[in-house]
Amino acid sequence: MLDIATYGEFETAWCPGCGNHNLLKAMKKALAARDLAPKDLLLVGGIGQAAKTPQYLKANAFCGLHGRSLPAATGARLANPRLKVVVNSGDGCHYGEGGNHFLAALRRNIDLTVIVHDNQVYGLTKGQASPTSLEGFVTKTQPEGVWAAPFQPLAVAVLHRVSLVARGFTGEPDHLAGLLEQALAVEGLALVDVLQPCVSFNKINTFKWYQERVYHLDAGHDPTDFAAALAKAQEFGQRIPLGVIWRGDRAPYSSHFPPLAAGPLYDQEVDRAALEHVLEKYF
Amino acid sequence: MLDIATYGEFETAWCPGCGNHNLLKAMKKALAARDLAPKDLLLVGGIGQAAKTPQYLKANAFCGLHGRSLPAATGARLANPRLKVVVNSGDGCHYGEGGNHFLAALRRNIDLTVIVHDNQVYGLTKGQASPTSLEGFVTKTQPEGVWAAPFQPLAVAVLHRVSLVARGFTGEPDHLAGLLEQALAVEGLALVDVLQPCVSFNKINTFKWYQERVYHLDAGHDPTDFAAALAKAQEFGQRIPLGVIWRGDRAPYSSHFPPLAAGPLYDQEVDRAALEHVLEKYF
Amino acid sequence: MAKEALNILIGGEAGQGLVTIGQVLAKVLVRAGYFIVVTQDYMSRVRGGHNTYAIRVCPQPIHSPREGVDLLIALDQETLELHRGELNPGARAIADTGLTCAEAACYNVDFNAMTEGRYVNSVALGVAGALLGLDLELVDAGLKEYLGKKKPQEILDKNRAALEAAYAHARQNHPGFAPLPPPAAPRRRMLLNGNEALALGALAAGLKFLAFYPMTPSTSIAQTVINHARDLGVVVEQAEDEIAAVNMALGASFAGAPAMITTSGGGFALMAEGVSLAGISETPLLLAVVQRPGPATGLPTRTEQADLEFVLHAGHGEFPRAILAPGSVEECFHLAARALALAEASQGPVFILSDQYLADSYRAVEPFDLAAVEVVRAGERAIADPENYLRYALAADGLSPRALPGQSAALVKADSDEHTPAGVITEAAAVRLAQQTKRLAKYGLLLERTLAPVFSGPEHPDLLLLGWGTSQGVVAEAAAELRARGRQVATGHFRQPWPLKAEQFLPRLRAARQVVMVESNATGQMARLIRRETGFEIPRLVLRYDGRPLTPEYILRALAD
Amino acid sequence: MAKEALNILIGGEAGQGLVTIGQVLAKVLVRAGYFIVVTQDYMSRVRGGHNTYAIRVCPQPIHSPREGVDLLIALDQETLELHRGELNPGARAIADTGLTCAEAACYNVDFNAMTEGRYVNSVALGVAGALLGLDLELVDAGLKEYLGKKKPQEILDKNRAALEAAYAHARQNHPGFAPLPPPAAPRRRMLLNGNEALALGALAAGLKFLAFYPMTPSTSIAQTVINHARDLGVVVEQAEDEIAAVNMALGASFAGAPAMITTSGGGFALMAEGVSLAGISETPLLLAVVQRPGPATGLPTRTEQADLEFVLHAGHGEFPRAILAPGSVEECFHLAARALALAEASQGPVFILSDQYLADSYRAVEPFDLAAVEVVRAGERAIADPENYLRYALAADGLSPRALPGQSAALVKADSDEHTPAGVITEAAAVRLAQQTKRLAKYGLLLERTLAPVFSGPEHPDLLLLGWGTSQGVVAEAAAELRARGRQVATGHFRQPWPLKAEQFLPRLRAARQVVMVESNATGQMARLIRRETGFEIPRLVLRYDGRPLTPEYILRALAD
Ligand SMILES: Cc1ncc(C[n+]2csc(CCOP(=O)(O)OP(=O)(O)O)c2C)c(N)n1
Ligand SMILES: Cc1ncc(C[n+]2csc(CCOP(=O)(O)OP(=O)(O)O)c2C)c(N)n1
Ligand code: SF4
Ligand code: SF4
Ligand SMILES: [Mg+2]
Ligand SMILES: [Mg+2]
Repeated sequence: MLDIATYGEFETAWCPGCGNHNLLKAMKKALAARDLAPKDLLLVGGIGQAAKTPQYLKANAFCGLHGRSLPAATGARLANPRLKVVVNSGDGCHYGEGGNHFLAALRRNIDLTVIVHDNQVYGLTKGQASPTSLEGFVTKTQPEGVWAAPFQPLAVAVLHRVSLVARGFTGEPDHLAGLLEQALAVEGLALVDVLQPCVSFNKINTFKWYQERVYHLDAGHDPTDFAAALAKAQEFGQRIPLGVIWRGDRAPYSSHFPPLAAGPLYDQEVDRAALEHVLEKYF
Repeated sequence: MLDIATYGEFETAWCPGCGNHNLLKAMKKALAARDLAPKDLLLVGGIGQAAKTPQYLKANAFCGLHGRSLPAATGARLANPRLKVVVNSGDGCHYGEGGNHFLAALRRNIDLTVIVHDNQVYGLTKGQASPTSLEGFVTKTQPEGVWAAPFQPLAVAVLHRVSLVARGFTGEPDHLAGLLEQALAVEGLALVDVLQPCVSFNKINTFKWYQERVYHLDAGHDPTDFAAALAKAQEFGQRIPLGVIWRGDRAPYSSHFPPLAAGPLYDQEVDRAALEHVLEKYF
Repeated sequence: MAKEALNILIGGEAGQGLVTIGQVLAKVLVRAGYFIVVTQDYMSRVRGGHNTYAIRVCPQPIHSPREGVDLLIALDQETLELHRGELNPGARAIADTGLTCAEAACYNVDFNAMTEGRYVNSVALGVAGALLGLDLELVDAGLKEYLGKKKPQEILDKNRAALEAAYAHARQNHPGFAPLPPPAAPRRRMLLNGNEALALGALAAGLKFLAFYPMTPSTSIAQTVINHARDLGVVVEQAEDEIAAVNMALGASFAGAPAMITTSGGGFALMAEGVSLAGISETPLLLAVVQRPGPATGLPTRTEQADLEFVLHAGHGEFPRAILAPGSVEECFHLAARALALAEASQGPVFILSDQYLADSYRAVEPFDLAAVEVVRAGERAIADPENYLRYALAADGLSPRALPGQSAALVKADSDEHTPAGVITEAAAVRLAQQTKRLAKYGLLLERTLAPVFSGPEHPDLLLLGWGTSQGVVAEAAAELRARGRQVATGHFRQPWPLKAEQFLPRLRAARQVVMVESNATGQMARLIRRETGFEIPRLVLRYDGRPLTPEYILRALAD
Repeated sequence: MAKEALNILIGGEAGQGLVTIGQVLAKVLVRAGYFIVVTQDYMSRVRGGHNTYAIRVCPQPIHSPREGVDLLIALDQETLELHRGELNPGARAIADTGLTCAEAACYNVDFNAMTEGRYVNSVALGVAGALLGLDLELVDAGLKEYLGKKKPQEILDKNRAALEAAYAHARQNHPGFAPLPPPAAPRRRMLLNGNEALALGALAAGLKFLAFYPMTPSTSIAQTVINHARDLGVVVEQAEDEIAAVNMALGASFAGAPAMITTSGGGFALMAEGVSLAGISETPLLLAVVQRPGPATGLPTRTEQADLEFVLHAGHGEFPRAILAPGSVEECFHLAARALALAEASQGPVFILSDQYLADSYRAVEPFDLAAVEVVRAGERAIADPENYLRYALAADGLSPRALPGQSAALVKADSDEHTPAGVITEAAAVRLAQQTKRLAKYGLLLERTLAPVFSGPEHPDLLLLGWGTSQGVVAEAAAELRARGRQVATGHFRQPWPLKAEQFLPRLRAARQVVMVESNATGQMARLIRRETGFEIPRLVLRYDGRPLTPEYILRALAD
């Protein structure tokens, strides 16, 4: 167990009161509990408020494009199996711009810890609807309210039987840290969708709104029971379950690539004999 | 009821024996049954073998980019509410390159008839795995078999409660025509995923393979029962259900746009008084 | 530099309300008959950090920001520290008593005392209004209007009380600040920024469909259209991503709705394939690209002009396009309207290239002459022989008849593959050749309609200062300064970087003793383009690429080097 | 044109097996010691239509296809109709008895009789082998090898029997076709097309990661890497789309795997944002873009060189890049290897620009000198002071030390936003300026290493024929023809269109009486680029944009106009 100070302390650009502050704290706790040294950790983000998270932790980081954190993380993971790759981005980044990569990542069950800061709104661009905004959600940009149905990330993830699907809440940072710790322990894809109130732009799904609705999944919920998990994954209304919703047993994607058994690709020299053998086939 | 000759007869570029031939016939039958005149019909396709379909029907057509048929169709539908917009593309186009648009279209419940020619392979580019290829499916490009889990389009569509979700099979063209007719009758998004054997590149999921597995949903299945529909939508193994899996009652997306009540946008002049009134606000 | 003009700088953290102060002040100044140029400098965050809102104000027309500060409204200590060095002689800083304000120039007001510490912005506004010599009624009305939409009457009253107390206080303890000279002949003018004007121009020309994905600094174009969508019958859709946005707009345009997308460089990068589709399918499309500094996410809220070459060449394959680059808020309006019409006329993609500086720069704008705006009518409505209609019939000028699907019996097939005149896929070499030649012929139409650069000053100057797009005003003011110093200076403003018609500008370039191109980028893209098209090498460039807007001072310093 | 060379054209429907015949014949010819140039012309469909596989064969080295047909192997009637007009004097057509073959030149063989109507391709191969005077053993072995991987022994035997029967039959009824002259000194050469060579070049240089989305005509690069991935320890991933592909490759490269993507114009259009990210994050990336005619889907299986300007400017913002454009199959190998190393050396995006013609063109290739290939080693492995490591430390040459994450205690932060030397987001103008200046300094390194165009022929020619990329051989052969006619002709081949170093070519351009640029596009993009960079206007262009490859004859006809 490392000291959480390992990951440093940085000034953030987040609003006071933003759920991201607690999320960051929970992350540090979970990383420390999992003994993940900064050197072995790669944090990947897209663009958005959530995606600034890797800026605020001492670790390796690849802060890429809006919506494209998952492919970048996938590439890094498939190039160096020793890195623990953790992805932080928002609901817009993961489920909007990056929706296709989200689906593909689920299908692959690629070994990533995917943390979605789900504030049901576009924070950094100042308050447009996001894919998880509820129907009727009014913004400056959607003055008559959102007409599309919210995306159901957890249910879609369960459907594709990734390694772990969970929901956390920044209002319960210790519980969240526990979830993240479990997610970090998993091989394959672990999705943690975190209810993260945006105090500046989401005046509906506030801290209080979530608090009134969340409850903890208890021992009565078996996360390996697919039907139960699929049902819980869809629950988002008067009651919202927190906890590990689903645990799957598909192999992590990286396990299929023979070269990765030999460690990071950067350590693997070109095998001249093999190359000559390959060229021989063309004569 | 129109004559199916209304839609013309064209030479196709499809392989002999390809499931697409029957799909095209079924489409003509369904269109004729729905009395849809070519002039009022807009066919939209992406790129792929499936996406050539609009080339083979007398109607308006917008043959756009690989994976981008849904946004183009959405734009056209939101510009002219009198057009019946039908989208034909492959599993690669809709669920691969276009996956994000597929999700967004479901969320919107945009008024489109979406026909997916699902051959579980990339046909036009000669046999790479597609998002619906089954695990272990071997191709030249995936010589060790597909490692990702297949995408579950029907279940995801049911989850988001679009207007209609159905599965057809080109081996049963009359049944398929009936499904398409029902899909065309729907307002909102109707998704018809059609098992369409690719005789050239899919030697696993052949006509025979499908034939041995398909069965018809009967009166015992209530397509308005969400749980039943979600379960049926996931069934794809020894048995594969054909028929209407789900019927939802969300409003079609176009119904939310006031200007569309007045007909096609091209008929709507700029309201000079309104414009002056708008400019007045800036003084 | 012009004596009568004054620079007001409001600084503080994001979320402290400096935009409120700035917006109200700007509105009041315009209503009072002044000319203004606003420059907004903000960080990519929602709260905290350090943002500024600068208003240059003058009784005479002005066209660019200037460096230096005459009136500093500091909402926090950091503002005082950061902008201390910019204070002009005679400048005053307004700050709360809580802030340490060492300068003699500083005018400390006890914000808290005046307003229970709550309506600080109204206090600042009151003090500023008084110092500038603005009419209290006007300031009162401006604040009320701004807050009025969102706040209850009680809050409005409290704000008004705070404002009036502050105004009175400042009048009494007049801190020796010379008020603004009175404006010339007060006229009714609009307060508009570049993005608002761009949106309004497109709307005036008949925009009916907009698809977008939020991206600073383009979002306010979409927001402006949204604000008026109901009144003007426009369909607006926030897309799931930029690829969807451009393809939706193409679908809508194909179906007859004059259509636009709005984005910035990174979002535009995702639209390149769609632009190419507009090219081969010959679908009209207006693309408003509001530049910010790259590469990639770069400086998301700052300004740059580094996407000219990208926009000019975006999309695979070859097809004609036009690029318009407004130099003022007025031009944003007029060029957007023109661009929408040009897209329809050329059946293809047309760009408006702006940038964050102009996007967010408020100005006093003369009322538009709506009668002069060409309203777009999509497609040809009377197809002679609909049975035999050919969407891509060959035509020497490149313009095939554009029918709209469903509008007549003519069936319309648009195609991304190479196609026959009927719009059916072909692989025949001869048909390809004919269709590609036809499409490229539209370059002629675009060239014919290309807007000449605007030159001013002597034909044979000592120095010809060139710029394109948003730098127009800055270049003009820099030239004016140089002229005031006795130099023979002319200016040239490229408001349509593409296509370029050499005869419209080459003689002027040749006639100057020295030619300098001013660009907000690091490599001189416009200069390079001119050389490509004419062989003329512009020997000297003034470039800025730190994300901050060009200023006349910056240009003069660079020239002095 | 060279007398000893022969053009073989195999035509038929997709799916009839013409590629099998072509591939086996090509292999046999190369093994027999001949030089070949293959041109593949196929439709965007899987069955039916009309495709051809053309082999130009010669005992001496050759570098381009030629028009005309000497030996036509027609698998269907359409082939006979379509290519009738192309037959050279003395040509022969081989066709089944079922096909009407009016010409005297026609040699009808009863394919069915010989093979139960099943192994038609083996019959055609047998006849062709006999007519060309190829050794039966070699042909037998070639066929067996080709089919061997997929077919059971029984089928192999039947094919062999059919082949031998046909060979014997053709020997007996010799239809008066002069066999190939014997090859010079037979040497072991490889049979490779452009895409295979490109893949092998990258692999030889240490490629460790490839992400791609299928797209003709680029897919066979990825396929070649896949075929050898297990043997060479390469991670290959078929991405969900091109955006994913480029971002995966960037992630992998950041983590230390020399990485490549493969695509064509339309797929590349989706990668522009990723290219920009490579620029600001300073991540090495090799992008192999195999061109086909656009705009949009265009002619998906044909050839064009119209994406040069797009690739040069793709991505928002400004950052250095290099573009290499191979002119032969050998150059595909060498430039791919060089490009991978250059990406690492410059910490940014480097392009290989090829096209369908070269991608699918098989040639006889001399064995590669693997010892001469620079093997890429990613990153700096010994970071002096890891605690204080700065990924983006300022450096005059633009090259900050590149550590790899996890490889040492140095923590590596890569960033898409503008950043400090430590890789942390910044909005400071001075830091931005320094970082952008640093990045752009890498242009110097690229310029220093840029490959000079290859000139041949007299210094002061009457005519200088220029080309870039894949047209090298065609231009060379056109020049040879002109020289044979007594003209003073030189050629110049731009194998690296960017960056351009004027001193490497401008003197040669100036020294020629006439300069002509040959390009497979409609607007003369390379000529335009040369003018942009040097002011030199190339007065005459030979352009082809019907999707078909350039030929020496095409050039000569155009010059004669
Ligand atoms: C290609 C592209 N499109 C748009 C943007 C602008 N953009 C930045 S962040 C963001 C949305 C952020 O929302 P979310 O992902 O939910 O993160 P949050 O700020 O709410 O944490 C957008 C649209 C961008 N940077 N790049
Ligand atoms: C942007 C882009 N990427 C890739 C391609 C190449 N491409 C054409 S069709 C296709 C896949 C076709 O598969 P599917 O959609 O399943 O249709 P099918 O041919 O099987 O009917 C691909 C990858 C393209 N045209 N455009
Ligand atoms: S805008 Fe919302 S999400 Fe962003 S930092 Fe502020 S509170 Fe948090
Ligand atoms: S390749 Fe497959 S999908 Fe395409 S036409 Fe042939 S059989 Fe049909
Ligand atoms: Mg969000
Ligand atoms: Mg398919």
